[in-house]
Amino acid sequence: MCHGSVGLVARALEAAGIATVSVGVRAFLHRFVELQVPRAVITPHPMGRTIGSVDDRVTQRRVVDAGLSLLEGASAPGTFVDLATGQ
Amino acid sequence: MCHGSVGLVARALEAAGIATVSVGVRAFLHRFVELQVPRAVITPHPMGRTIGSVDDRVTQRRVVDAGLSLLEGASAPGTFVDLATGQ
Amino acid sequence: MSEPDDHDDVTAEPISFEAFRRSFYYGDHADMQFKYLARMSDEDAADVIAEVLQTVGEVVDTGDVDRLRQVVTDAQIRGYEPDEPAAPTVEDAPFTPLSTPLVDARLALLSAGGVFVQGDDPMGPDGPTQDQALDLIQEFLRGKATLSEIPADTSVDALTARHPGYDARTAQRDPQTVFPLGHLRALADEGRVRLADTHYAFTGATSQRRLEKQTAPAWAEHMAAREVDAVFLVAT
Amino acid sequence: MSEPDDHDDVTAEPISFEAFRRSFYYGDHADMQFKYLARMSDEDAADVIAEVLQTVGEVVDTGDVDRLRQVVTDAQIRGYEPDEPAAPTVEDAPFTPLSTPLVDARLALLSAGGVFVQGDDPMGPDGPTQDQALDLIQEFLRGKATLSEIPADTSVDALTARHPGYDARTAQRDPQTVFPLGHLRALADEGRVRLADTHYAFTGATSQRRLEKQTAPAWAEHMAAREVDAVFLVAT
Repeated sequence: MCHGSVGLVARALEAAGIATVSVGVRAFLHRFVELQVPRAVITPHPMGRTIGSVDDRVTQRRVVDAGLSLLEGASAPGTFVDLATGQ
Repeated sequence: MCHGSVGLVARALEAAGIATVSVGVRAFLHRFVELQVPRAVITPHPMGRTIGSVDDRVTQRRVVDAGLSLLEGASAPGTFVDLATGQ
Repeated sequence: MSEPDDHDDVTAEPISFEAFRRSFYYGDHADMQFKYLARMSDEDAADVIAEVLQTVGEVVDTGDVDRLRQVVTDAQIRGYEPDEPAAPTVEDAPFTPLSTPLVDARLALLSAGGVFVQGDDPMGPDGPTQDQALDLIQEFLRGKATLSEIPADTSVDALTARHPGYDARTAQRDPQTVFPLGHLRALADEGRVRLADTHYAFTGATSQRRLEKQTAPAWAEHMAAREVDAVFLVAT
Repeated sequence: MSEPDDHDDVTAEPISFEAFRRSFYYGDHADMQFKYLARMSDEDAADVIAEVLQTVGEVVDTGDVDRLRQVVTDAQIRGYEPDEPAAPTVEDAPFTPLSTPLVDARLALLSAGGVFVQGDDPMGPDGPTQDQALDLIQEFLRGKATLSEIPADTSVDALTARHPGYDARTAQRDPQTVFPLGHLRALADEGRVRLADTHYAFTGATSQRRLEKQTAPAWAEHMAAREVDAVFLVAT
């Protein structure tokens, strides 16, 4: 649901000339694929802890860093970074 | 099952002139009551961790201390110390 | 009332496993971490529950919460696995390259996690609690999403969250689990990014049609008017 | 083969909740921490499972393993609660006062936790593993208990455990959870107690009748002959 909502918002923003990166969890990766989210970071976390566990500042920061890098680095739509597998 | 077995062994030992203290967990307190275990320490632990959690040396020691004190102090059968409630 | 038979006990009605697993989906045992049990087969749901319980027994001994987290996560992945391999359901893929270096781009954070500033509830001063929100899931799913505005200098401690689709108690414990504003501020201080004055959140459990046709385009227009160059989106 | 009807799916048979909860008792989902689900009502078992899962979601956030342990313990207490208040089922209560001060008494440890010295398996060199023991529960319950002898100076690390009635993996992780020999040795070093040369363990899942009539009296005789004055018993 929420991953679908984020996908729809990402699409609207991109269409309006705003670059986006979307962070989601592995369980809902398929929603990002379905909506052709332009740039996505997939995290290996349980739902509701997309950026990282409660008070786990190190992991949270790593995910945010990955998102910013992808925003800079992606040159084509559908660029997904899966932090679970390190791809 | 095991609390019943300990109760039976405690009874046999007492009958043979050996003083006993039995340590068991709250979930099986009723087995000790049924078998009129002479002296018992009841711990607030999950089954299989009667004395204390894995590597929790402080709690384990406290339970062992309680058992020895009861062995010394009990003057009548059916003396139960419940470490959950501090009785 | 009814005649008891071999399969019927007058004092306690047997329950089906299906009814049990469905009760996690906004039922008697509503649980946002495990609501997907409702959509699994009986057999798979039974195995998931048994595996989590098995892990509970281990973690009580080992204290290894990471292991518990991993099993919960893997179970969710299995629970939400689509019947068929994921494939696009839309035909186009809008894409705007970042127009300027990130350090010069105006970046906004936008989370679907139902985050808002305490005392500034987008549903008003009498907005529902997290528990009440679960009971309102159908209203949320038919409703229109509201955008919470969160000033860039808001303390993370001043934030809270409510969401009928996931367990927002997590975000109440630590908003940065779904709204990493503190991290973005730290990165801005380090000169890595430039932040917009306002950041945003909404409740992702909302009418998808209305979001697509009306709300999301309006938000995009609003942000474009504020010269936002890039948005960091967080799904929950 | 059979004709599918409204309640029948040819690809997957629905399961009853009763079958599910019974599967924790030496069935497909055998789990010594939760085997009591088999003896609860459907409703109570459903509530216990839901409460544990709810706690799992919290503990994944809080890391509070003590809370998980408490919920597991409380659920066991509820699960094993007797139908009627506990009352003696035996008529006498044999009682031997400690004859000498504890510091002079010869104390032996005797655990029902299936502990033994690695390499000295009471069931022989090809004794079953913990997993195999679960499958042998009926044989254990009909069988005669064997006493493992454990010298007083045995290192705790040299011990292991197997038991078809509880999850002996806990005692494999730390034998002192059910066999506090190290603590007793420390107390002996401090001058609080005097230890016997040999300590003991057996597998409490055993024929109760045979234990009562034959085995326990024989053990008592054996220990009396070794001039044991007091025994510290541990149930599991």
